[in-house]
Amino acid sequence: MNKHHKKIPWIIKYRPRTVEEVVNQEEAKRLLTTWLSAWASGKKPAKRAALLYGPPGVGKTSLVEALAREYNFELLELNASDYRSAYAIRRTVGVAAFKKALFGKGIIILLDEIDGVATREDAGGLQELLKIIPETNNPIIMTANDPWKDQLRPLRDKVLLVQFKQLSMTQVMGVLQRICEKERLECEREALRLIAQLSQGDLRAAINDLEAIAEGYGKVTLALAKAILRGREKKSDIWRTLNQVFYAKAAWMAKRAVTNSEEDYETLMAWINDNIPRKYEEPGDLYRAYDALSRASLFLSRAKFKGYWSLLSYVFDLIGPGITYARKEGSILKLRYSYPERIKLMASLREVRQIRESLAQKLASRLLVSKSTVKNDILPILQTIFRYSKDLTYPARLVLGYELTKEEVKYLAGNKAEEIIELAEKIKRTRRIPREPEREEVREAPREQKRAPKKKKQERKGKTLDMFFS
Amino acid sequence: MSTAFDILWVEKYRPRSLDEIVNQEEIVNRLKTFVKNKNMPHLLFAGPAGTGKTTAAHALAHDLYGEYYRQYMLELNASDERGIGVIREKVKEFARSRTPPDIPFKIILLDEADNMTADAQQALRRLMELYSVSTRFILIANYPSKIIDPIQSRCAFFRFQPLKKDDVVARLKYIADNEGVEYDPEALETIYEISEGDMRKAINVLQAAAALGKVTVETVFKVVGMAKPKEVRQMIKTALNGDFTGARALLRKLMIEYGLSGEDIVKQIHREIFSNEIDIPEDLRILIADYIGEIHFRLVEGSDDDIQLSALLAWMSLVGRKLGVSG
Amino acid sequence: MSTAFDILWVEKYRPRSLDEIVNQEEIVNRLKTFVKNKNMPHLLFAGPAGTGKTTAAHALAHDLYGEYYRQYMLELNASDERGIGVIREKVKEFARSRTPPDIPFKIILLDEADNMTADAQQALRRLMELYSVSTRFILIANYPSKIIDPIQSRCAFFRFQPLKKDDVVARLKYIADNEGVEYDPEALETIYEISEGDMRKAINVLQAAAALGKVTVETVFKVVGMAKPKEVRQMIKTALNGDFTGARALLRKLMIEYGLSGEDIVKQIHREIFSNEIDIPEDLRILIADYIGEIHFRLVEGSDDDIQLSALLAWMSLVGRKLGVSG
Amino acid sequence: MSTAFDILWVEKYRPRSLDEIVNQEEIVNRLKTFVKNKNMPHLLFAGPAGTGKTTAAHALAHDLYGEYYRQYMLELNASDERGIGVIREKVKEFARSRTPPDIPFKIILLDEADNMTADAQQALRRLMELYSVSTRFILIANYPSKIIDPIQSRCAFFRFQPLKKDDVVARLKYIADNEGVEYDPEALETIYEISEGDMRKAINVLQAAAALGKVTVETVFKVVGMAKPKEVRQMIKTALNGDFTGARALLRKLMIEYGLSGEDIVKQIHREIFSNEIDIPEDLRILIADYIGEIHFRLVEGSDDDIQLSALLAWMSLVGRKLGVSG
Amino acid sequence: MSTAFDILWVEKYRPRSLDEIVNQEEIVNRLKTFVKNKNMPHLLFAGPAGTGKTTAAHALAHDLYGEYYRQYMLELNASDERGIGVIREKVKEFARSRTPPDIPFKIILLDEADNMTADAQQALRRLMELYSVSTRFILIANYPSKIIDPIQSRCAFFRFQPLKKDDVVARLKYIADNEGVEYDPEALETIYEISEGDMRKAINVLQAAAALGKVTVETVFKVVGMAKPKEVRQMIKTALNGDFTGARALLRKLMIEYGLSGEDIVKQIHREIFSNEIDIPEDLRILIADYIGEIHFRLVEGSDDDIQLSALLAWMSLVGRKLGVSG
Repeated sequence: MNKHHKKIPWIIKYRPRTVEEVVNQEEAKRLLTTWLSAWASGKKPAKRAALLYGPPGVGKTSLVEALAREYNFELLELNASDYRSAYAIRRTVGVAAFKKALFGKGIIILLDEIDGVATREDAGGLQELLKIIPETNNPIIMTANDPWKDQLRPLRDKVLLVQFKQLSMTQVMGVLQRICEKERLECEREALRLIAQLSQGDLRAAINDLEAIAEGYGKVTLALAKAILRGREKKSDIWRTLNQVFYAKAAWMAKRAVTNSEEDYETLMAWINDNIPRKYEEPGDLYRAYDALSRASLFLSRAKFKGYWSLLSYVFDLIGPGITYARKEGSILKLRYSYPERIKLMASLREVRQIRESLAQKLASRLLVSKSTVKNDILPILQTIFRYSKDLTYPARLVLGYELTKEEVKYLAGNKAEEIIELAEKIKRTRRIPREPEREEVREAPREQKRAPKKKKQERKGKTLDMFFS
Repeated sequence: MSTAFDILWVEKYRPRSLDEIVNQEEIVNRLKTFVKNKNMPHLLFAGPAGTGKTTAAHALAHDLYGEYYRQYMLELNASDERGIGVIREKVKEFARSRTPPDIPFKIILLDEADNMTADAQQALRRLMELYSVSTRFILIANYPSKIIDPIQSRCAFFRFQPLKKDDVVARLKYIADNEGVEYDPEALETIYEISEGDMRKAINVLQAAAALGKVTVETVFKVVGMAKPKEVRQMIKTALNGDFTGARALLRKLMIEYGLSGEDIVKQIHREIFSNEIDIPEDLRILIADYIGEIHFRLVEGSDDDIQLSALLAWMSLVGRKLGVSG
Repeated sequence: MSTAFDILWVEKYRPRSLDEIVNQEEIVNRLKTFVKNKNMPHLLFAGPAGTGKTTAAHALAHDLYGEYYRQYMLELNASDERGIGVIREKVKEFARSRTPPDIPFKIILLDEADNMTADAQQALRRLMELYSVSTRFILIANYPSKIIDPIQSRCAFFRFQPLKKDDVVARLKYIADNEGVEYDPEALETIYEISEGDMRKAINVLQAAAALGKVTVETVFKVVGMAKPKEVRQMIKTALNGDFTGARALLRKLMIEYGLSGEDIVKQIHREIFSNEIDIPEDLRILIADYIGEIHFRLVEGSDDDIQLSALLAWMSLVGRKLGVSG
Repeated sequence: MSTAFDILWVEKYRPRSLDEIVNQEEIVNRLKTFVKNKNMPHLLFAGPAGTGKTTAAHALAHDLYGEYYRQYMLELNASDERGIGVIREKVKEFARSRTPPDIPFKIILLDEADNMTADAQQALRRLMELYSVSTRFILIANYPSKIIDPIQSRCAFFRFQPLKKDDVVARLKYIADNEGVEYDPEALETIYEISEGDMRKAINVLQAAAALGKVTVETVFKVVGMAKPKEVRQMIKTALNGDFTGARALLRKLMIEYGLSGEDIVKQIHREIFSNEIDIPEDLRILIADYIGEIHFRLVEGSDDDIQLSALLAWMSLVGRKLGVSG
Repeated sequence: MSTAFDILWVEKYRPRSLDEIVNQEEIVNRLKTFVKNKNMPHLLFAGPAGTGKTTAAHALAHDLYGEYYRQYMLELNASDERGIGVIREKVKEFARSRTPPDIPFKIILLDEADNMTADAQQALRRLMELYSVSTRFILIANYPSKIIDPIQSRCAFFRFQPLKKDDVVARLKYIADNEGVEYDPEALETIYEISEGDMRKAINVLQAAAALGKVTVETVFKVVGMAKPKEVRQMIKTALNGDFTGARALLRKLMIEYGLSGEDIVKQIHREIFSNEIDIPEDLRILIADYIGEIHFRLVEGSDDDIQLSALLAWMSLVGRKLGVSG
């Protein structure tokens, strides 16, 4: 038994068992504990599902497991290796949501990696989940790396969002240190520092690396770590690549640098894009560099969208030597490379585009125009009304008229958003809203929306009963 | 104004029945005959944006089937639906659905039909034939020349004209009075000029201007200016001053705050370059327009927004500096 | 009511027998020999659209088999039928069907044969061999060069010439008179110009214009979705005078009032550049024709109409100014 | 009458045995050794179209198995047969069939093997291994570089060269005489030029031209759907003289009278630019060849024939004027 | 005789155990520790094609489980169906199957894991944890960056380096000697150059060349379907010297004599442009490469080989003349 136990990978062996042991997620712990104690005391919270999000390896799943133990819940786990089609969700989650636990206070339904629900193979799964959430008698918890994925949009409004932070290097090191002690391993502090640094806050990756070195050599030294972990040196790799491009002595050197780079093409181009002005200064140099990059991007899109992968080679010509030899006039600047803003901003970019999309959808069916007309003609007007109206009750009333979400109001109103939302809530509270508002004006759309939930409810009841009898 | 809700005036004042449509008389009359006869051929509505094509289609359906007409009308948008396959499925299903009590056909409304490829239109033609017993198609297009001949020859053709000044101004007046909005009469004419006969646009501008207070020529222009992100012009100026980094910071702001796509931004730059409000020498304008054409082409081919716009800005700072423009 | 939309004049006035075909004499004579001999090889009809290829094939079949010829002729459209597999099935089945009493073969008419891939044509060649005892193929193509050699070498070749102005105008007159349509004689010539020797197109335009009332030059341009040449020339002249802003205003008018797409307008500019009505120095014409090629290509690739046409006008004003043209 | 169109001369005059093949001597000699040894490895025949690859394969089989060789040879066309699955089935079945009395293997002939995807070729490789005891594969390809390494390394490689002028002309003469066809000797040379060493194409053109009567240079150009080189050269010269309008008139004539597509004409211009019949300074030739590449691409992408060819002529007049050529 | 063509040398000379692998020493040493400890984490093998990744995985399994290791290793290839469903099914089933007697886990080998969709990788990631007690995954990828982070963080990472020239040449020598193949030492170096450190490709080329007789530089280029670099460079130099007609003559020779396709030639020109043998300024290389890319794109879009390559050479002569380059 003991021998066998030893063969369990460390990432499982050392996974946190108690809430205490989950490192550095105090805010997330607080939110989740409050939410779960409500369930435990029999009061269902307003949002009956929670979505835990954050980078990989920061303890999302572990925390749920620990909480379940601590609060005495059963745990039902579904992950990406299970089918999650509409049918599968109905059969598993649908049943569990209305079941009484045999032991303990209830069942936590854990849907791991909800962003991994496949669009085709798991068709309808998310929709099914959306139907179950507002009705469930047991807490549903989901995890995701990227909650801004398009397919998760309808989910976001209906769940408690709990963010998990990236771990700091020191925290990762702390954990590694403890493992070394438990395994009675000889570990150099500098080696642990390197492992932690390269893991970029992914604790699981760090533990894996530690194990990879320890398993092979029985000790963990800086030299060994350096030799073995070269593959993870992403950041230093990109800096080396950039240096080789900007300071190349010959065309082939620059070309080799970009060809051998570990980064995928898009990321590499994002790095170059942001760092050209940190190295070049003369407008002519800048223009030539950007034109080369722009041509490269054109070749890449042709390669990707038309499947002409043989054209990739020209991408490398243009982002390697093409950048190097764009500099003809000025000297090279000494500024340090910066992390590409575009990558940092990707999530918020995706978020804002999605809000725009959902607004377009909402308004298009009401105004009888296409989504692109809404985006290009209507939204700017709405933004003007929301940002510059003399009397903010007016936009507030539009918020109610189109049932806009907070995200959407934020997009339309900018820094006026809070005020408008408050006003809208006040209006909603103080004035009695007629059952069928503005019958004359708003004909089909609102009525459809009103009808829909009723129908859903009936369906669901039927289904629940079926489940009990099957 | 006593209710808690408000909706956009374009929605609030949209004509519901053919009788409420105050312009395009000739078209309305032809459509009314269809209602009277309880029969109609396939229809093709063509004309510029905001001339009431979609509204007319809905009004026609309303008059044929009554208030709950939407259950007898399938609404599709060619640029929203992914491919003819999806359209075929939806049409098939719709054709099978309940028929109206009184009229022997249901209506399929296909907006932006000119955005379909020729192949897709061929397939559409076959759909029109296949379901011609129980359905009628209303196709809506901006550019009738992009509709293939075999479809055109199967449809009764209606060309919607840009609205006349008087019609638009009268409508604006009616709305303003009804909403208790103060206005300078001159301002309404300005709105017409700006909106180029697009009624929807005109009403939108009126509503936004009203939100700022009394509608004057001033506020109208102010609203139009506000509706364009001010960062665009600022970005152009910064670039032409030779400050690439500054211009790019503004570019990023546009993308992140407004969620604009690369094409959106290129179009806006283009619009600004040719507006009179920005002072650029003529030949510079042409040089820029030419490069914009190239960049737009690269964007259409699917390349990266951020990179392509950076290239455009880099080029603008280069020519700006060379020609010593001060934006 | 729907009847008005159902009978197309191109159908109504289509010649039924070879005797009724008034042009392409040499071809008609060769075809008549086949009728006389009650035998014929496979045929390949090539030539521009609307020169009567399909009509000739039907007339030939009519003269061979009599009024109910359609039971002995299988009509296929290469771009309609999905793949050679479908064609193979249909041919097989047709070959098995009843043979005509008097003639030892049936006819398979394959339209748009040049739209088939080379592979499909190879398969077709094998079909032609397989069924050569009991069937004859008539292949119709716009571009004979797209028909593979092994098929060409098996077929008797007929090249259809574009129709002459007099022939087309005479036919239009005949139809108009017969239908009791009023018309300006000038309008018929305009129809010929626009349809470039394509009889089918010419008749369709006539019918569409007639639907609007008297057929005038005005209505003709309206129904074909073209701007009046004078307005296009006006825009060209304005641009060449160096007044870009003015030219662009005219462009917007064309796009909005006539509902013309970018491609429509580019084609019309191209047409006008070569007309006698406009006085452009040869070297300017050269420059413009060259640049139009670039712009048209970008439009085909999906670039934005407004952006590309502005670029064209901007460019025209620049060279106009440089070369000091006064339009 | 119909017989004349049914038997293709390429079939009729195809060599039956290796001895009848009059060119590719080295290859024929190597193949004869296989016959003598009654053994052979897998073979890969590569080279341009019409150099006798398929013919050589058949002749080899004929010499190995005798007149009724076809029962021991399975013929597959990689682009015909849908997918490797079908090929696998057929090969399996064929491998099970009767073996030849004298030779320990049967032959599988796979035409257009370079049209198979890399994945399908991997599967093919496995088939070749599986059945290597009782079968030999002959793969035929235009471009050997498209055959994956593991297959190449299993095959003996034969590269077929384009045929020499004398060989082709002699063969055409032989056939023409045999068929009692009248011809201008010059016409046979023209056929060689046009077919670029492709014997099959050459014979097909001869047959098609013969169908029109005496074979002359004229009729040859007529059947291949090409303009007469003289007329194309005339157009080029006119353009290079700076007479754009004149050149365009000739272009319209080519397009309308000959029914040539834009691509046909571009290819012919390209061909003439390099002929000795036309005297163009090197720098001009360079400029034109570069631009032709651009124009051909635009046509391939679907741009308008007339617009693009006008652009090409415009550009030729432009450089012609600049460089002061007199054509 | 036939045997010589049936056994692929890459198979025959593939190392069976870790001890037989002569390069990638560091990696081999680490893998040997796993064998010694009878334990290992999940592994990710990354690096270019032909550096021995799959071989190493098999050798590792061989050393862990002995000769019949395949029953304890599940191999999933890119060409196998690897949708999410299949992965789920197969892995689950395999995990349930018999465990090896001595080692507490089985191995699942996923080749070309970077070709799996992100969705499939998501499914995989959890499987790796779920079955981690009884199975280990070895993922093989050319581009590790295409493996999603959560999987990377679950694996020990091994980077395979391209093989050194000496290693490859030594191996080729060993095989050639063993097979009794005659060769020029120079030819082996050429093979290394062409295969760019890809051992599998190198051995395949050796075998294919050996099939033609003695392995010489000549035969090597013949079998890979490439022109000799010297000839390509000759063509480039001629063009850059401004002698367009001369360069084109060389091009025709390459196309006809070597039977190279347009893409083959474009790729070779591209390769040579960056070689030291051609003496041109560095920035010119990039300019040319960019244009080559454009030409290459046009070719894959279906434009004509001859026309496009002529355009490329024309353009090169043009810049050569302008810049007074002498190649």
